[in-house]
Amino acid sequence: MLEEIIIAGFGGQGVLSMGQILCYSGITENKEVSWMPSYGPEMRGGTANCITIISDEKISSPIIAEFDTAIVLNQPSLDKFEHSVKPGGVLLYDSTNIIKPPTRTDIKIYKLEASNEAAKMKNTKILNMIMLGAFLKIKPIIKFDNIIAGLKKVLPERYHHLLPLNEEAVKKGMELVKS
Amino acid sequence: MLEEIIIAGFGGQGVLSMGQILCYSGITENKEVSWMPSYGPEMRGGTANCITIISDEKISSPIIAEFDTAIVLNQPSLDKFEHSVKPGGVLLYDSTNIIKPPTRTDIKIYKLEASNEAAKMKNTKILNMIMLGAFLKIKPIIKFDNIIAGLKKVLPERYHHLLPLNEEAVKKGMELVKS
Amino acid sequence: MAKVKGDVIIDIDVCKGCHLCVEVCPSKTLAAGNKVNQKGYLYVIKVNDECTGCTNCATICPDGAITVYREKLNK
Amino acid sequence: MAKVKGDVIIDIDVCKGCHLCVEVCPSKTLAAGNKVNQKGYLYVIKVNDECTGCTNCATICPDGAITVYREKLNK
Amino acid sequence: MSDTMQVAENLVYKKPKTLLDVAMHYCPGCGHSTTHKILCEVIDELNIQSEVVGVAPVGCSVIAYNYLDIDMQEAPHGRASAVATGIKRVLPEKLVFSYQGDGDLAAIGTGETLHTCNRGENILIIFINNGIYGMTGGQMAPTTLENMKSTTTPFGRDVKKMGYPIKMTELVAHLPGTYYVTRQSVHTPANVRKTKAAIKKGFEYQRLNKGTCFIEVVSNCPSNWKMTPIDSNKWLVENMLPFYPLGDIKVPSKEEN
Amino acid sequence: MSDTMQVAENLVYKKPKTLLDVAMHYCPGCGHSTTHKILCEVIDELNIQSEVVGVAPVGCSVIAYNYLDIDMQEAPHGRASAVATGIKRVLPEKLVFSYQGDGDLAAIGTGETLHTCNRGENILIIFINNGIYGMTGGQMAPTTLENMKSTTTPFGRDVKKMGYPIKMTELVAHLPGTYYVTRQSVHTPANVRKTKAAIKKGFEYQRLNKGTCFIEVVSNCPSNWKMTPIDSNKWLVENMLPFYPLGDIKVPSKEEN
Amino acid sequence: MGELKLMKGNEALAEAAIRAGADAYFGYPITPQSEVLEYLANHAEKRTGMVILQAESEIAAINMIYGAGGTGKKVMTSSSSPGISLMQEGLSYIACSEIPCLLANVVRGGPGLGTIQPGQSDYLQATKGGGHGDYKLIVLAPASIQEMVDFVKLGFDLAFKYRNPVMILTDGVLGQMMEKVELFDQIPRSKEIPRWATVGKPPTRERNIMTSLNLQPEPMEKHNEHLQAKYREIEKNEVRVETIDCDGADYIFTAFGLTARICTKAAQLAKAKGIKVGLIRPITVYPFPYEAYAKYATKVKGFFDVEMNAGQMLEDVKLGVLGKAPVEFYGRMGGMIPTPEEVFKAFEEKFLGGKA
Amino acid sequence: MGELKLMKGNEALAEAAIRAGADAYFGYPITPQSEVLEYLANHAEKRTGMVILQAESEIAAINMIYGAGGTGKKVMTSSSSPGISLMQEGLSYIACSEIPCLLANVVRGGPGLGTIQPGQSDYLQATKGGGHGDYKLIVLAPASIQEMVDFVKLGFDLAFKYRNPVMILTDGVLGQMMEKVELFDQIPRSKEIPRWATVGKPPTRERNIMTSLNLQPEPMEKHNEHLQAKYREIEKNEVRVETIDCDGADYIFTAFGLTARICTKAAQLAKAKGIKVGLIRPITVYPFPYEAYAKYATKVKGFFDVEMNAGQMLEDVKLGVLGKAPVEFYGRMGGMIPTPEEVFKAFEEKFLGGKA
Ligand SMILES: Cc1ncc(C[n+]2csc(CCOP(=O)(O)OP(=O)(O)O)c2C)c(N)n1
Ligand SMILES: Cc1ncc(C[n+]2csc(CCOP(=O)(O)OP(=O)(O)O)c2C)c(N)n1
Ligand code: SF4
Ligand code: SF4
Ligand code: SF4
Ligand code: SF4
Ligand code: SF4
Ligand code: SF4
Ligand SMILES: [Mg+2]
Ligand SMILES: [Mg+2]
Repeated sequence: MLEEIIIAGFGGQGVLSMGQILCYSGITENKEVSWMPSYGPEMRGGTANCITIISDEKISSPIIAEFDTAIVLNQPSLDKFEHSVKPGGVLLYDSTNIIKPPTRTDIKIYKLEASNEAAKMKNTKILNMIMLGAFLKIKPIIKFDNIIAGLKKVLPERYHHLLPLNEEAVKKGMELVKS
Repeated sequence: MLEEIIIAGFGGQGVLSMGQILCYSGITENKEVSWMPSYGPEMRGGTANCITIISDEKISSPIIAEFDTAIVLNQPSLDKFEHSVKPGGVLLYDSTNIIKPPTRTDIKIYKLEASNEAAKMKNTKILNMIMLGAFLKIKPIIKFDNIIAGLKKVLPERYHHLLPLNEEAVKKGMELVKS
Repeated sequence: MAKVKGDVIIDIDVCKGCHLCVEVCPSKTLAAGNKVNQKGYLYVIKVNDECTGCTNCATICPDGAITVYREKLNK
Repeated sequence: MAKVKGDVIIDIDVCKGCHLCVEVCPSKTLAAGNKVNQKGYLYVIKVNDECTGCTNCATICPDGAITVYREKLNK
Repeated sequence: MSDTMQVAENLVYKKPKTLLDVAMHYCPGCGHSTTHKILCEVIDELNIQSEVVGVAPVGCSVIAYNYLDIDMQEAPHGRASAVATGIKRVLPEKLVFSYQGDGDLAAIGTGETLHTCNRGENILIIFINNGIYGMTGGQMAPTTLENMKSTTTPFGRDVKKMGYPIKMTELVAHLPGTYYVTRQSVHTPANVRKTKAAIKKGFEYQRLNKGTCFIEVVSNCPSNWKMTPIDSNKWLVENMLPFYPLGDIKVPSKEEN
Repeated sequence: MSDTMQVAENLVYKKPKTLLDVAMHYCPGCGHSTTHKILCEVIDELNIQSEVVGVAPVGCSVIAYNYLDIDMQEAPHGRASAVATGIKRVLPEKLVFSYQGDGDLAAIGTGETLHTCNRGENILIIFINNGIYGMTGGQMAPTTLENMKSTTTPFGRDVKKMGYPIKMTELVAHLPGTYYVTRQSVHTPANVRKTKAAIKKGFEYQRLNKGTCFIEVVSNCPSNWKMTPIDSNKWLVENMLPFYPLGDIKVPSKEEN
Repeated sequence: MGELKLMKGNEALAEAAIRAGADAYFGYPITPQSEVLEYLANHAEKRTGMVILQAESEIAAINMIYGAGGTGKKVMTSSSSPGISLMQEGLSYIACSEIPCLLANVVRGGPGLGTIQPGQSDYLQATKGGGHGDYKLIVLAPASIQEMVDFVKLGFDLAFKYRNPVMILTDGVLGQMMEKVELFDQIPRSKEIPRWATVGKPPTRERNIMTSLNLQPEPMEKHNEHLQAKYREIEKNEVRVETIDCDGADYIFTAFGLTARICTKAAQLAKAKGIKVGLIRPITVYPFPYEAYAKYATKVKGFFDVEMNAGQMLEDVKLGVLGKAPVEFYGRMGGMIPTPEEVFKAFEEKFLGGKA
Repeated sequence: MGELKLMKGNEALAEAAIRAGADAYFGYPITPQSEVLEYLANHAEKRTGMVILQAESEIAAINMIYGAGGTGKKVMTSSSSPGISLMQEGLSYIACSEIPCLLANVVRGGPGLGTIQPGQSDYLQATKGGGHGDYKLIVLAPASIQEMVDFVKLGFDLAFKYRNPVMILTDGVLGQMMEKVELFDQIPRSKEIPRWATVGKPPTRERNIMTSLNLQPEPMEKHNEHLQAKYREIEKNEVRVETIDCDGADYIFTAFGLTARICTKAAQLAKAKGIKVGLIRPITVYPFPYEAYAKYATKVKGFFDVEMNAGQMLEDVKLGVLGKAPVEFYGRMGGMIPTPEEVFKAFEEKFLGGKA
């Protein structure tokens, strides 16, 4: 198994931690993982992304230009990464604020009203967990339980009371993907 | 004509200016010249020397290890440079404070009681001019008048009243060499 | 004493939603809106017509998002 | 009052002839000599026996060239 | 109502023209933005755009030159006052300022700051003291308060180990080369106006070749203090100002003026 | 007479044993030598040879370690107090001092000096102020007096162009990290004794972890001032001391002691 | 097996320093490596008593290293390009005085203030002499977070073995990315005092002096000869290089650090098209593995050097190949990272006339 | 013909700066080059109004250069090895911001504090990148006091032609020795303001900005590409080399700066014994005259490289020769100067089995 993922959105939408959760979970399953954030003067807003690779074998390059999956949370990221998905790959995006939807026909496109769902669940911060759940439904590369373990690692202790909500969000994401 | 000279003594004995005077005078005669001082933390005593080269042709290396002439004003310098004189070359030294005189037989050795002469002339500072005179007697590579012109350049203005004394010292040096 | 009349224009694209202006307005003319602008900031809106044109808001606004007008008194 | 008796030894090889000691000796025991040492310095010499062992000279001597003795008073 | 009001003759405040029409990258509510704005207002009011050369530091204000419509130079971290000295020495008739953060001016740049002030270089130094390294993500600055947390003092600044918060402004005031030394802030409209007045004086004194003018602006860093802008200003009042009290520290004596 | 006098029990002054038996390269009458000597006397008297680590600067005292029989390190020009900080931090129980010239400490090393003092590093800084760059042949130092000539101020130091003589000692006294700050000299036996006492205090306070002790020694440079040693001391009294007055600048408060 | 963790490169480096029993870290914040100091400030002192000090500048930091290193302690600093430039005088002193110490350069795109994105453009500075005089750092170029950890230990070992500063030459990606690492167990801080250390002179030995000065050139030359002999020794013993699939290869890719991993993937793309490609990855960039290149120079059709700079290692590669095979170069600069795909494409263009 | 004078190298350099119409000098004293500042302090201001400022450190000096150079003025600094190391960060910024300026490194024996005697051991620092990032200085290596003078003028010309810092890489001997020089006539200080200079923005143009930063790597890479293109241009146009008696030579001596003159004399010694010896003297050490070596590589029995260092130019010589002829090296270090006699002897040993 080799899954090369790009996760992108606004800074603050939690895209970096999505990748980290995948990596932590991957380790639990004895997989090789690599997580490479875009870094920069993000302090002051802007977009963020991370390349996340989960693999059964040793990972050569943590830097790649084409992805099996792109998980995209805003318009600029969609514009930037739609064309980086390998033919046959997956593009999963939160459609809430998208005005120019993707146009490719050679990839599988999943569109989620994730922000709206998050709003419904009364916490916009869990948008990323909904997306993650959706991704895992589409590509069940990691077991649900391990994802929750990874979540626990990434979420700072002081937010651990939010674990149940996050877990629910992952499940919601899974539900939202029509299988 | 190519004359390669080393002039050495204690700091303060005026060895550096002897070389400079030769160079200034040389320029007046349209010769090529090169003057290379030993430099270092001389501020605080120690020995000083300069390699002075006067030539009709362009001077290649300002750094040389063997000399046509060595003009030496103290024992450490004698010890150091006696063996740097080319066979057949000239070693001219102030014998006043020398306890181990030179021993080479393949060079021409001139020994001068220059310090004593300077003392007689009531100014120990002109020791170097006496030595210079002696050198010019042995190797008349530069005209006397031009040497005096060179002297004028090297001596700071505020000492120009001492020019006659210095001139006399050069003459004294010339006399001292038995021809 | 008749109140001086003023007015402000908020450049909502420039506003970063820091809400410092809200704090300093003596007439409570400004308030956090509930819409975000292109950059995702909750920009500020005018909520009453009490503005006196005191320029407090514009002075404190870090990003120069506010323009202030004040009616000349002796008109 | 009887004067305290002292004495100094000058290490003439170490002396640099700065003559600071000469200046500070209350009993004028020290003076510039007229001979130079190995390093060419005009070293200092003792010129009388009035030394009281006050250590002024040794204290000021930058190079530690002076050793001072003083007779114990209650001997 | 608005329609009749919003005419040129009623205009009482508008963004200065020297401030370029681009969004500044500063975080919401950051004092850097405010200070940029009033600096531009002064340049507008004194009409000195063509005479000013500015020096930007390495810190959050590293790309100040993207916002100010004047000739500017960058400086390596800490060296803004040396760069400004170089400019001023060859262009003595121009008005030169450096704009520096507290890490820049009071840590790595301490030597340059002190010697520039000591030479009495005829420049204006604007010193933004937010008690933190903003640009690099909230490490301890020389000005970080005692017990204040930062990413490199996670348990609070222990002054015995990490040094005391430095009052650079008081220090340079001791140097004969400085002419006008003051500490201001931009956390209220009144303070903004005072700071602006100080900057204006700074340029005016420079024109008279009076020596170094040094203006500290006690400022906030909502992002690295991890507060809202409004809270950061409250915190500034409660914590920064008691230690860094506002006001003039060295003013020209009467005769001189 | 001498024969009976010169016995051990009558010995009242002799070169300290920590001062090695080699000729120092300093010029005749140079205050560096005197200060080395009394530093060694203090080390002898406190019996701390095995506890002391010294740091030599770049300046005339660059090879101080050739004369002092203690463990020592060199520092790049200006960085002695940073080097000393490094040593002290990993050997907190040892006694660490830096020995620095005015060029070293107050020009290129300004930043290190100030921040070391500000951190209150538990070290002793001995600062030889001779108003000149001795080692390199008499260039202007930050401490060179107004109108004083040097090879780089051939027409005298013009303070408007070249800056003012800096009183580094007063400056560091303003920093909370310094504990004991004093200005002394070695131009008379009485002053030599006072300076020695100050150095002794410096080490004693260090043992008590009191913070930075900073001792300026106003000194001479006969060679570069182009005077005899005796004249240089006169010149020092007439010119240096009025500007750099001797005495304690910061002393431990009563309660603390 | 040691503890397995998912860590950022910078944090892994810091964690490794604690575990290696480092005695002190002195440093100044700079992106993209401030996490080293931050992590240490959080964890080090309470775990091992390690001294952590945020210096007022990189110059102060390197000179604190000079002082602390002179006492025989295990000391370390880290910075990124501009900060490392400021350390060059100090490094020259440290190398000359033979102080063991470890430093990490988490390189960013240069020159000048540049970008905070990754770069490899400090290769020449690190390997040829950023400071003045004839001296050498031992330079290790990790390509994974695992090596970021392992080279801390190796670096300290080499530093003390040769009494020489050792540099870990890494980059912003390796500093910021996360990978799985196996951490070695805590090594206790050493209580041993090397005989040369300045710790206070007991009556039982001569005083110790740390210096790089000699007023006389003759002893200074002698000392230089001693240093050069040491460097020859290091060149003999410490060359480390990884070669993959070079035997029988038609082309050899070469790169150090992160770029080598990108090349590994690019080589896979090549192999997928039936092209026989090997890889030489210098692990020590000083001492440089010239022989690895010489060995294959007559056997391959060409070398393809990929770097995140304008071609800095290229000169060393050419000195290894010595004209016996074509050497082509592909580089990205100023913080740009090449992708495996573009590396492969560039290779095709340079060697295969546009396509494989 | 210009004025003939007997001058010390350092003073000649300073005099040339005044005559070249330099606008400002910022520097900090260090042996063996303090005479530059001293001479200027004495003569410059009253003659041309040139600004002379003793900075508080080399770091301040190079940054004053950064500032003053950004205004389009002719600015200059000088120092010696440790001081130049301190300037590396600033130089990287200056090169990246394309500020024209001139600096002289009067090299002394390193590393560390070293000696104050002459050295050539900053060659790699000067030519390969002492600072971080991909940048280049143009580096001129004078071999006589005449060239110390001429290269000031040339240096300023090149600096402005390419908007690039230029370094005069010389040494303590050339700084301290006296020779006859012909001085060029006073060039008036320029009143021209380059279009890029930061002098206050008039309404008639866009604002000028001097910077080396780009928060985004893409434009930073573009800027790097621009710089690299400029360097290729410089490499095409500005290579300067002196070749003496190389045609028909059996051996070629090679050296830069002072050492080249020592080699000239050594070559005379060789010729006196009937050995045909030529000399290649790189005048620009960056850009390096690789082709001069390539041209003779297949024609001679060997190259003999002599330097006052451990073999720093040697790598460039080898890159020029590319294995086509043996290259041998003789070096002195730490402030020692080779004599012509010993150079010849070393040559005999390396190439002629001990004697000619
Ligand atoms: C030589 C060097 N060291 C460190 C840095 C990293 N750096 C950039 S800005 C900065 C500190 C910024 O803090 P401050 O000066 O207070 O400015 P602020 O961002 O708070 O306005 C540091 C350490 C650098 N760019 N160059
Ligand atoms: C980086 C660097 N810059 C400059 C020098 C040259 N230098 C050596 S000592 C010195 C100044 C010495 O003056 P000071 O510190 O006052 O000591 P003094 O000799 O007067 O005791 C200078 C500039 C150097 N060695 N290194
Ligand atoms: S101008 Fe004054 S009254 Fe009007 S909105 Fe602003 S702060 Fe309020
Ligand atoms: S102060 Fe300015 S930026 Fe802040 S909320 Fe008000 S208008 Fe917006
Ligand atoms: S001890 Fe006192 S009295 Fe004796 S010689 Fe010295 S200074 Fe004079
Ligand atoms: S003070 Fe010391 S060195 Fe000076 S003259 Fe007296 S004995 Fe000699
Ligand atoms: S990080 Fe702090 S100082 Fe920087 S822009 Fe944001 S709030 Fe302002
Ligand atoms: S040069 Fe001056 S400071 Fe240095 S040893 Fe001589 S007198 Fe002392
Ligand atoms: Mg700050
Ligand atoms: Mg001094």
